[in-house]
This record gives sequence, C-alpha cells and structure tokens, in this order.
Amino acid sequence: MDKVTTIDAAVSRITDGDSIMIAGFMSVGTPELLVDALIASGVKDLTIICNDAGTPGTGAGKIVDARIIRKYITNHIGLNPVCGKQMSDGELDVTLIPQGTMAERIRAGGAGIGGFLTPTGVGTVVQQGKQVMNIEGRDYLLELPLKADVALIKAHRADRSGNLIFRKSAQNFNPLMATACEYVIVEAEHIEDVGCLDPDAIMLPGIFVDAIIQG
Amino acid sequence: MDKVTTIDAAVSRITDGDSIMIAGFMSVGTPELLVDALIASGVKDLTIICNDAGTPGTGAGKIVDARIIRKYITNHIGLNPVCGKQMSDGELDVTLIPQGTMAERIRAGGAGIGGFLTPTGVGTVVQQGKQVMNIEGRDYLLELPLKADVALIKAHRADRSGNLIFRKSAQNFNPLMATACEYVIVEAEHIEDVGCLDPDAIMLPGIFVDAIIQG
Amino acid sequence: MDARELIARRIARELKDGQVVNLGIGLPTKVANYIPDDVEILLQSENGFIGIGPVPPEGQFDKDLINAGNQYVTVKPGACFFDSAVSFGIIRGGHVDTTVLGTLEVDQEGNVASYIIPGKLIAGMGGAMDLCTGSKRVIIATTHTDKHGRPKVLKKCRLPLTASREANLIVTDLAVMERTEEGLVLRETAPGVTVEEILAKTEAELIVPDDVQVMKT
Amino acid sequence: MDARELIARRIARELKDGQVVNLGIGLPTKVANYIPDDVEILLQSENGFIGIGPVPPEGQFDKDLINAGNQYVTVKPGACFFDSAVSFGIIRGGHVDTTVLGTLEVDQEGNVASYIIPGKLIAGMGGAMDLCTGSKRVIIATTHTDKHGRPKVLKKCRLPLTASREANLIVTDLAVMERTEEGLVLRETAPGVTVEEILAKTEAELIVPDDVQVMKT
Repeated sequence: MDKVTTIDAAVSRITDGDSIMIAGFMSVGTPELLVDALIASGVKDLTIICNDAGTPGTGAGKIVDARIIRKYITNHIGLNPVCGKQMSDGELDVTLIPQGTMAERIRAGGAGIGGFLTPTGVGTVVQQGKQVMNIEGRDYLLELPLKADVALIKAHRADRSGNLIFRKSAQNFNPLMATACEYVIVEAEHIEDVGCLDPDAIMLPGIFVDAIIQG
Repeated sequence: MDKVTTIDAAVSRITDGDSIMIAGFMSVGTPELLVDALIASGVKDLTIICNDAGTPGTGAGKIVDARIIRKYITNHIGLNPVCGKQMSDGELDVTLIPQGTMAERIRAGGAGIGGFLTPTGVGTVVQQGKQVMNIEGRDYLLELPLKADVALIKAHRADRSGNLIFRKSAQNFNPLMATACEYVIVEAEHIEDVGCLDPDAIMLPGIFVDAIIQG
Repeated sequence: MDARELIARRIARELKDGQVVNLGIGLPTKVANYIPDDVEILLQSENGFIGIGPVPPEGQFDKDLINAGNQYVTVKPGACFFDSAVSFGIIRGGHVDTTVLGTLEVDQEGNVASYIIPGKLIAGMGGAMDLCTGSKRVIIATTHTDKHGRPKVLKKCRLPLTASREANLIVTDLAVMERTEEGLVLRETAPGVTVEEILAKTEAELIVPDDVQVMKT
Repeated sequence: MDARELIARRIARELKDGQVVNLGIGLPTKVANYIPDDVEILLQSENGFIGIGPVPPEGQFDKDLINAGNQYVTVKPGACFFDSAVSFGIIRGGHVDTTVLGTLEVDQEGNVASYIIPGKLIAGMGGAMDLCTGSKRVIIATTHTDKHGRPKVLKKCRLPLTASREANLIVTDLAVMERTEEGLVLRETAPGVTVEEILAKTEAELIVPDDVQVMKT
C-alpha cells in the first residue's frame, strides 16, 4: 500500500467549497508546500479549520492573503493583522472557539464521539446557542464533533504506508486532524520504507493517511 | 523531583474502601508486584476497575482470589471462572461496561470532560438508566467520566520524575488510568535518570505519577 | 473441509486489499489463515495495535505482545501500537472496515447476541459492542445451529444484545445470508446443501431470490 | 524596579516546588526569570509540551520548538511532547496547578476579560478559556490601570469574558488582591504605595483587612 505521490496529484482531489483542516501552531507543524499547492490549484470558497491564522505570508496566513476562504474556524488570529482586518471589514467569516474545545471537537470527530461536555466557555459568549448540562453540580457545554473533507498534515518521518512520527512542538494538531478528515495528505520531511519505523514510536497509524508527498 | 520509592512505602497510602484502577489486558501491562503488595497490605472493600479479571492466579485475578473486592467494574471476565462463579453466587458485585466506553470514560476522567456521547450500547442493556441523546439523526448514550483513588501502572521505562514509555501491547490502559487517579504508582522495568528518555518518545508525562518502584 | 474451516475460508473472500479488519476470538481468528497472498489486510487488535502477524514459534513469544484473545502473536512490518482510547477511537470512529465476530444468536434484523447467557455463561462484552457499532461492516461467523441442533439465526434474539441492527452478513457452515432493507436474504448455499435444508434449520424468515449461488471457498 | 518586573517578581514567589505552571503570553512569560534556583517548576506550553527551558542563543533555534507565544525556546531535561488534545486534557483535567495570565479587565467576582475588544482588538481566546477554567489556581498579572490611567480591576467586566469566576489572585504594580467568598480582599500593597492610592485607582469594591502587608519581591 504505497501512498507516496506527487504534490499535484495529491491536491487535485480538493475542490471548491471543501472544508480543510490545516495542522500546525503558528506555522510550526504546518505543511507549507501543501498550502502553496492548495493556493496554486485555484480552489475557492473554502472552509478552513486551523489553530490560528499564522502571520501574513506564512502558514494559513497565505490562504488568508489569497482570499479563497468562505469561513474560518480558529482560536487565535492575533498575530495576523490581515486576517483581523478582513474580519472587521466583514469580508471574512471568522468563528473563534477555545483551543482546547477545538482540539477535543476534532478528536471527537475522528473517534466517533457524538458530542462531549466541557466546562470551558460556560458564562461566556462561547455558551451562546449551546446546550448547558449540569453534571454533579457543575455546568458544562455540549460541544459537537468537528470533521472536514481534507486534512493537510506535516510529519517529520513517514513510512510509505502512512505511519507517521512528529517532532517536538510540531506535533500539535497533526495527529488529531488526520483522524477527522475524509482525505488526508501528508507532507513528510523524511519518507522511509515500511518497517523502518519503530512500532512503539509511531504517533499516527497509517490507516488514516491517503497520500504522502516529499516535504 | 525524585519519585522512586520502596514498594511498601508506595502501597502504604492505599486504604480500605479505596477505588483502584489496575492497568493491563489479560495481565499484559499489569504491575504484578504492585498487585501482590496490595493484597499483602491487607486492605479490603475495594472497588476495582480493570479491563478484565485476568485468570485465577494472574493479574487482577489474584485480587479476585483474595476476596477483598466490594465492586468490580470491567468489560470481560470470560477467562476467569472464579470471578464468574463469585458473580453468579452473588458474592461479587460485577458491573460490565463496553471496553471502548470504559477506555473513553477513564480518558474523560483524566481530561476534565464532564461526559460524552457514544453510539456503543444503544438498544442493549448498557442503555438502562442512561440519557439517550439524538444528534443529527443518530442515537447516543451519555456516558460519565470514571475516576479512582489509586492507579497501579506498569511501564517499560521510567525516568525518576515519572515520565513513562510503554512497550507493544502492554500500553493498553496504562497511560489512561494514570491520568484519572489521585495517587498513581508505577512499577517500571527500567528506571533511568531524568533526561535519559527522548522527549518525543515519552507516552505519559511525569506530572501524572506519584511513586515509582523497581519492577 | 470441516464446518469451521468452510466458514473461515468463505469469510476470507470478503476481505479486500488494504482493508482494516478486526477478527474476533475463536472461529473469526481462523479467517487470517485463508487470506490470499496478493491481498494485504491490516489486522487490528483492540488491545492496542494494527498489524497482527502470525503466531510465533513455540517458546519464542514476547511477553508484551498478545492479541485480544490472549494469544501470543507477532506483528508485521508497518505495525504500530497505541493505547486503549486510541484503539477504540479507531473502532468507534468508523476506521475499521470489517469486523468478523462469532455469536450465540443473530436475527433477521441484524441484532447480535454474543456475550452473555444470564445465569449460565458470563463472559462480558469486551470490545464487541464497540466493534459491532463502529465498524463499517459486521460479518457474523457462526455454525448454523448450536450443538443441540437448534437454529442460531433467529427471528428475534432472545439473549441480551451485543448490538442492535449491526450485522451485515451472516456466514455459516450451510449458508451466506445478507441483511437488506427488505429483510434477510439467502445469497449462497454451502456445497451439497439444499435451500430446503437451510430453511428447515433457520428460524429467521429468509428471503430466497432466484439467483442463490453455491458458496465458493 | 519597573512595574512589569515588580509584578513578575511577586508572582514568582507564588509558585511552589514541583508545580505545573502555564505562563501566558507577554508579562506572565517574564515570571520564569524570577523563580528561585531551589524551586523546580514544570512549565507547560499549551501547544504541546511540558518543560519549557530558556530562550536559545541567537540563531540557534529549532524550527520545531516554539512556545505558545510563537517564540523559539528550548526544553529542560525531562521534558515531553504531546498533541493538542492531550495538552488540553492536562489543562482541562485540572493537572495544571497555576496559570498566570495577563488581561484587559478583571473584576471583584473573579471574572476575566482578556481576549477581545469588539470592533477594535480581535485576537481570539486561544487557550486562555481552557486555562482559566481548568487550572487549579489562576493568577492575573496586570498593571493596576490602563495606559489612560483607568482602573482595570472592576466591579464587573464590561468586555466579553474569557472565564467566569475563575481568577483567584490579582497581582498588579500597586497591590496583591485575593478573591474570597466574602469578596475581593486587599492582601498587599506595593512598596511606597498607600491603601488610599490603591482604593482611588480601583473600581472594584476592595475589602481592606487590618493586616495588609507590604509586597515582598
């Protein structure tokens, strides 16, 4: 099951209107080559799900610059004034959700959890429109799973079947997003033969991966 | 923060009536020395939370043999006829819950999740007494977090601050249970100095561990 | 060919290249012996890994490596290990293509009862409830009748359920039956077995189409 | 000593040996500079690790190692990395002993408003909502007044909240205030600052006990 392919072939399955999860935290752990190829492919009206908006010219910030986003689901855009301006000017629909809730919603999407209760956001605007449940005297918000059509993933090491190892703080949302999307593309710094990775060191099973490109 | 101690000191904090999570799957990944020390300490009226009941004479099966259990929460006792007989004879209160729900409830206990929705068990006896919620046309059961007073954990490698690495299928419930208990004791096959473990290979952060004994 | 080998051989033919498969304890485990060499299956073990390999030679087991049936196994190149929450995230999240499960009873609605006979056999559901509920396809592997000759394919399960309406295909030593919107359909008969014999040994209402095939193994 | 150093020094004294601590972006990050050598603190970074070390020498950064404030950092021996779900499991699950957070507003009920000024400053809550809600203790690090001299310690926050009733201690350049069942209590005054000056620059109703101390740093 060799999943290594070209970057053009990998992104050619992405179409207008797709929802796309982009891994990384302030561009650390973000697959920059895949982001570039996504923009170059000319797709538009995307829903982007990403921890942040990077900075202008890096990571998800490049997609903001390209103005191909219909909806942005994120938790922090503070280091990208372009994104903030597009939001203030009403040009970009930005939904801000707490980072921990975002991570857990994506995990739930991948793990078949229909929803979960978190205390985060109780008594804030995050509570609006959500069911509040009291469990043993404490209020929780019912949060629903988050899934997407495509995940753009950055790995340190991959074997050709898609088993992945991440490195240091570049791990962040990468393994989570890969479980929650229909089509998962990995930009790997190192591609190795099946059997070269220590089975105890693998951080994401290859069954979640559809395509691998050389990073 | 050196957490290495003697087995007697480690188990001396366990008292009558405690709830205890015992990691392992059919005794693989079960800390046998800690189980022996628990029994030898003379505590009783325990609530035991464990994947299975081991076999007579191994793993959690030894605790069944010792008849110091008030309540047993597990998902499979099929390989321990002693446990089955105690249950049939009304001597042991056994609660059977699905394995995936058990793992997720323990994770929720450690991760501050107030509850979660799973499709597992809908339309079965597992549904009894639980809230059913329909999300986008599918029924789910609301399952609550599971926590305990003590976790007995088996690790392959530990550093003296409690960072742990597990090996092969001995990982199973170990990292989950360590997050969901007040007092966490680790039986480690290898104890190393802080800094000897690769930070990317560590499977459980040391902050969850209270005591380490040589396995 | 004995009944169990027949069932295992027939089910092996249902597994496609690249699929993630979970084989239950007992008869389902034998399916692995009959997968063609040119079909690559990734076997998931709910105790925490993907890539189950063959049973090791006598005495060469690894104390930290068992399958969910408590047998020492090996892993194939490309295997990976994870904790129980990740394992059941894979299962519940729909990332297992096929689960093969033995059972005590199965019925025409696809209900499965496999884990308990109250007052008699108390095993526990283990991972079976999650596997039936979460897998894309559930194949039941069972003898057509129990050791007393009583039907195991019923109108309605009488024992406590493992899962409600989750069985997709039932493979026995006599027949292959598929659950459809219309009901339980007889698809194949075992070599030398008549439709009449199957109907006589089945409590479930079986739909018998014109094109029932003879089981290939 | 400037205001920011004073605040950072005072908060450093709140951190106890062995604690797991999350330091927010900006002023809170400076607290790390003033932790005594004999106190071992485990600094958690919500982007996925425990064990933040010093900023690396110029040009010697690791491209895969930043803190949550997008600064290149190092890790100490004994550090470990994990994914974002594990990271916030640690935070939400109550395994962080102390969170230190800057803010726009804080009020006498312990409400915190730190992430947005509608129509003006739109940063996003990042991990702050989870950190305030999940940590055992929340210490707010802020100047006592804003750049226009207006109080930041209010009767009731006017901006959208980061968390409701979660602040436990407020440390400013003028005072240390503790939220109690009875209300917000003045515990310490900065060297050379009078209770009267603090009351004049505070909108919140402050309880002033007899034993107000002078801030040690």
